[in-house]
Amino acid sequence: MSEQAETLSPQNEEAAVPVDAAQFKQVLEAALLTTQEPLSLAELKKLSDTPLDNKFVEELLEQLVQDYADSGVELGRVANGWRFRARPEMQVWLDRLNPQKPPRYSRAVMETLAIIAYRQPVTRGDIEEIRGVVVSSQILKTLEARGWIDVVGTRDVPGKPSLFATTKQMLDDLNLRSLQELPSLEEMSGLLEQDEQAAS
Amino acid sequence: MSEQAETLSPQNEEAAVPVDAAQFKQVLEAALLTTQEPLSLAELKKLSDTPLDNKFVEELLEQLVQDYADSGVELGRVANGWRFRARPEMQVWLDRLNPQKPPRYSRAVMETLAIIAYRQPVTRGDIEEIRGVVVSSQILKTLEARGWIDVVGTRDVPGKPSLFATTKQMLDDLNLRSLQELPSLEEMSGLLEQDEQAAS
Amino acid sequence: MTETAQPANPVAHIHGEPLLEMPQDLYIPPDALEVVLETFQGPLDLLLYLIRKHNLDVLDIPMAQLTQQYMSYIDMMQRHRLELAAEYLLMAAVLIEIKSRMLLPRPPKANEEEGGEDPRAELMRRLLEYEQMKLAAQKLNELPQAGRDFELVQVLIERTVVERLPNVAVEDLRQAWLAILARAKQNAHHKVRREELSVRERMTHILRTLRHGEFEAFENLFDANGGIPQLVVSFIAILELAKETLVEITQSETLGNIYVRASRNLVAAE
Repeated sequence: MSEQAETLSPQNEEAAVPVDAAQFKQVLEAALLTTQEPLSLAELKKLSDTPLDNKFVEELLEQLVQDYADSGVELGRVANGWRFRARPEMQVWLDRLNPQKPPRYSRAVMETLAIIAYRQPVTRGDIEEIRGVVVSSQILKTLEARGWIDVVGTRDVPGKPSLFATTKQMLDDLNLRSLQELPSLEEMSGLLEQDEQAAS
Repeated sequence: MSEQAETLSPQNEEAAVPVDAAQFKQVLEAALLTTQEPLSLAELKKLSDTPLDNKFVEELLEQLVQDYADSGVELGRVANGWRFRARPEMQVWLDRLNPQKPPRYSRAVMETLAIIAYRQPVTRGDIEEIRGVVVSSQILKTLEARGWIDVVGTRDVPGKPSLFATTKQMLDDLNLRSLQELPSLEEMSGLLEQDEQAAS
Repeated sequence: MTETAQPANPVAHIHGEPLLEMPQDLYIPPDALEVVLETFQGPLDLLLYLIRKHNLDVLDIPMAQLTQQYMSYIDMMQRHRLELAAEYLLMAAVLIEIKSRMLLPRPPKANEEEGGEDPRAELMRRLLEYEQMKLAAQKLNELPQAGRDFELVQVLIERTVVERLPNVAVEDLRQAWLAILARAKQNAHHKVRREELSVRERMTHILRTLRHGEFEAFENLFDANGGIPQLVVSFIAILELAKETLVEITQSETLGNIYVRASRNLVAAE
């Protein structure tokens, strides 16, 4: 990739066979590209028959760093030696090759969100009454951290419980313009009535 | 690594955001260098937001082949797609870093593989008939574990014996694109040629 | 594994000495014979070796000679009590059978189908096919193999762990709500009221507007551009908020301006 290598010669003058710098650079490159773990200078020197000077190897490594300056990967020095890695900005693209399934919210989180969406503003007590179970603060924190619910006030009863409502961001994230675009409750009660009929 | 990329533009002219060829080449390079398995054209195209023409991607791949012409690794096409490998002439040096070599396969394993490769799909009985000896299950297991053969069906005779065929991975591991690239059988009538020579 | 048995190659090495031919009378260490046996992949392989070694014509095999050669190997193996695969003995029987059939005069036209065929044809076909596959195996083995003859490139990719957030679709909300309704129905004492969602949304909107804690003109809480249904919804929302004591509504004089503000404690919570 670079012609500079030819002009270098190993420090060790008494070496019987002078090391062909260009060729040795290829070997270094192949070794570094086929190994995920960093390779120390000592290990890289094992790739040559001739004993090599650290400086000679380091200069070739610096040349490789330059050779890859415009590429999608970069050669760098870490604690244990030298290694190639994909440039961090490539990750967002490379992730497309192995798309992971997105995680899902638990039923408790989804029901809490539904209650807040349809019955807002509601207190934790309201949610608990509707769900029939205790609502952990973790659930509310999850939804608040996501920016989907916030506290819009407190109810004027003993304990002054916080009133939760959904945010505009929740609408944006669900691709809704307003809460009215949520499936209407009438539709659902229709389903419920169907169930009742089926049950009777 | 190469400046040519800038002058290319994707075939798809109506694309809202024109693909920056130089940047996309970096993404291709990073993807191919970080993945041991070959990447198909379809997979590589997933790396772009814009729908891309095969030819556009192939031209960038050819540029990458050129970019690495003088390096210790090479980009090439095999059965499952494109992938980088260290040049085979580097192996003698790279073995110094990793002294344990994978075991060489026995003649029995290689003959079984050859029969499956050239006569596929074949049953174990077919293989035994050609080799004139019992084929141990260990041999087939060895080849299956390597991912070189698999069962592609059963023959419709009593006992429903499994039909074996070679996989694309076998071709990949031998750096081949298709079964046609296997050494041709015509060259392998050693006995006959010898006889003809002896007879004349 | 051991090298293939080539005609020029010794059958085995004993104490470093190449053993080109099986000595007839000398004592052969069983180890050496085992090597011989292991060298061959089976009876076909052994036959091929004999054919090549004695320069026989595979298209016109002298059966007497080949059978004799083969039998002497088998005898030797058996004399040394080496475990001989059944295939070797079966092949011996096949060879003898072919040999005897060749000695018999061919029945004239008695058996049109088989009668004309050379008894060696099947053996010949099998030998040629096996040899082809044997050579193919050698060629395959000569092809560079990943991991053995070349390394695959794999550069590290450091994946910074980006926290992936669950996707929620409207349908998920619907399902969640349906689940609540279904449960509520089971516990009959819970009454889940059906209510206009737009009123609820408007209530939240008004509460947000009043967050500053100051009085807001009543008319400012209405969006004149929203149409009459919107005005009605806003009005009901304010009444609902007042009912739930979430807002205070004041009017200093009859027909004067009406002002609304969030309940004191509601603002304090901010």
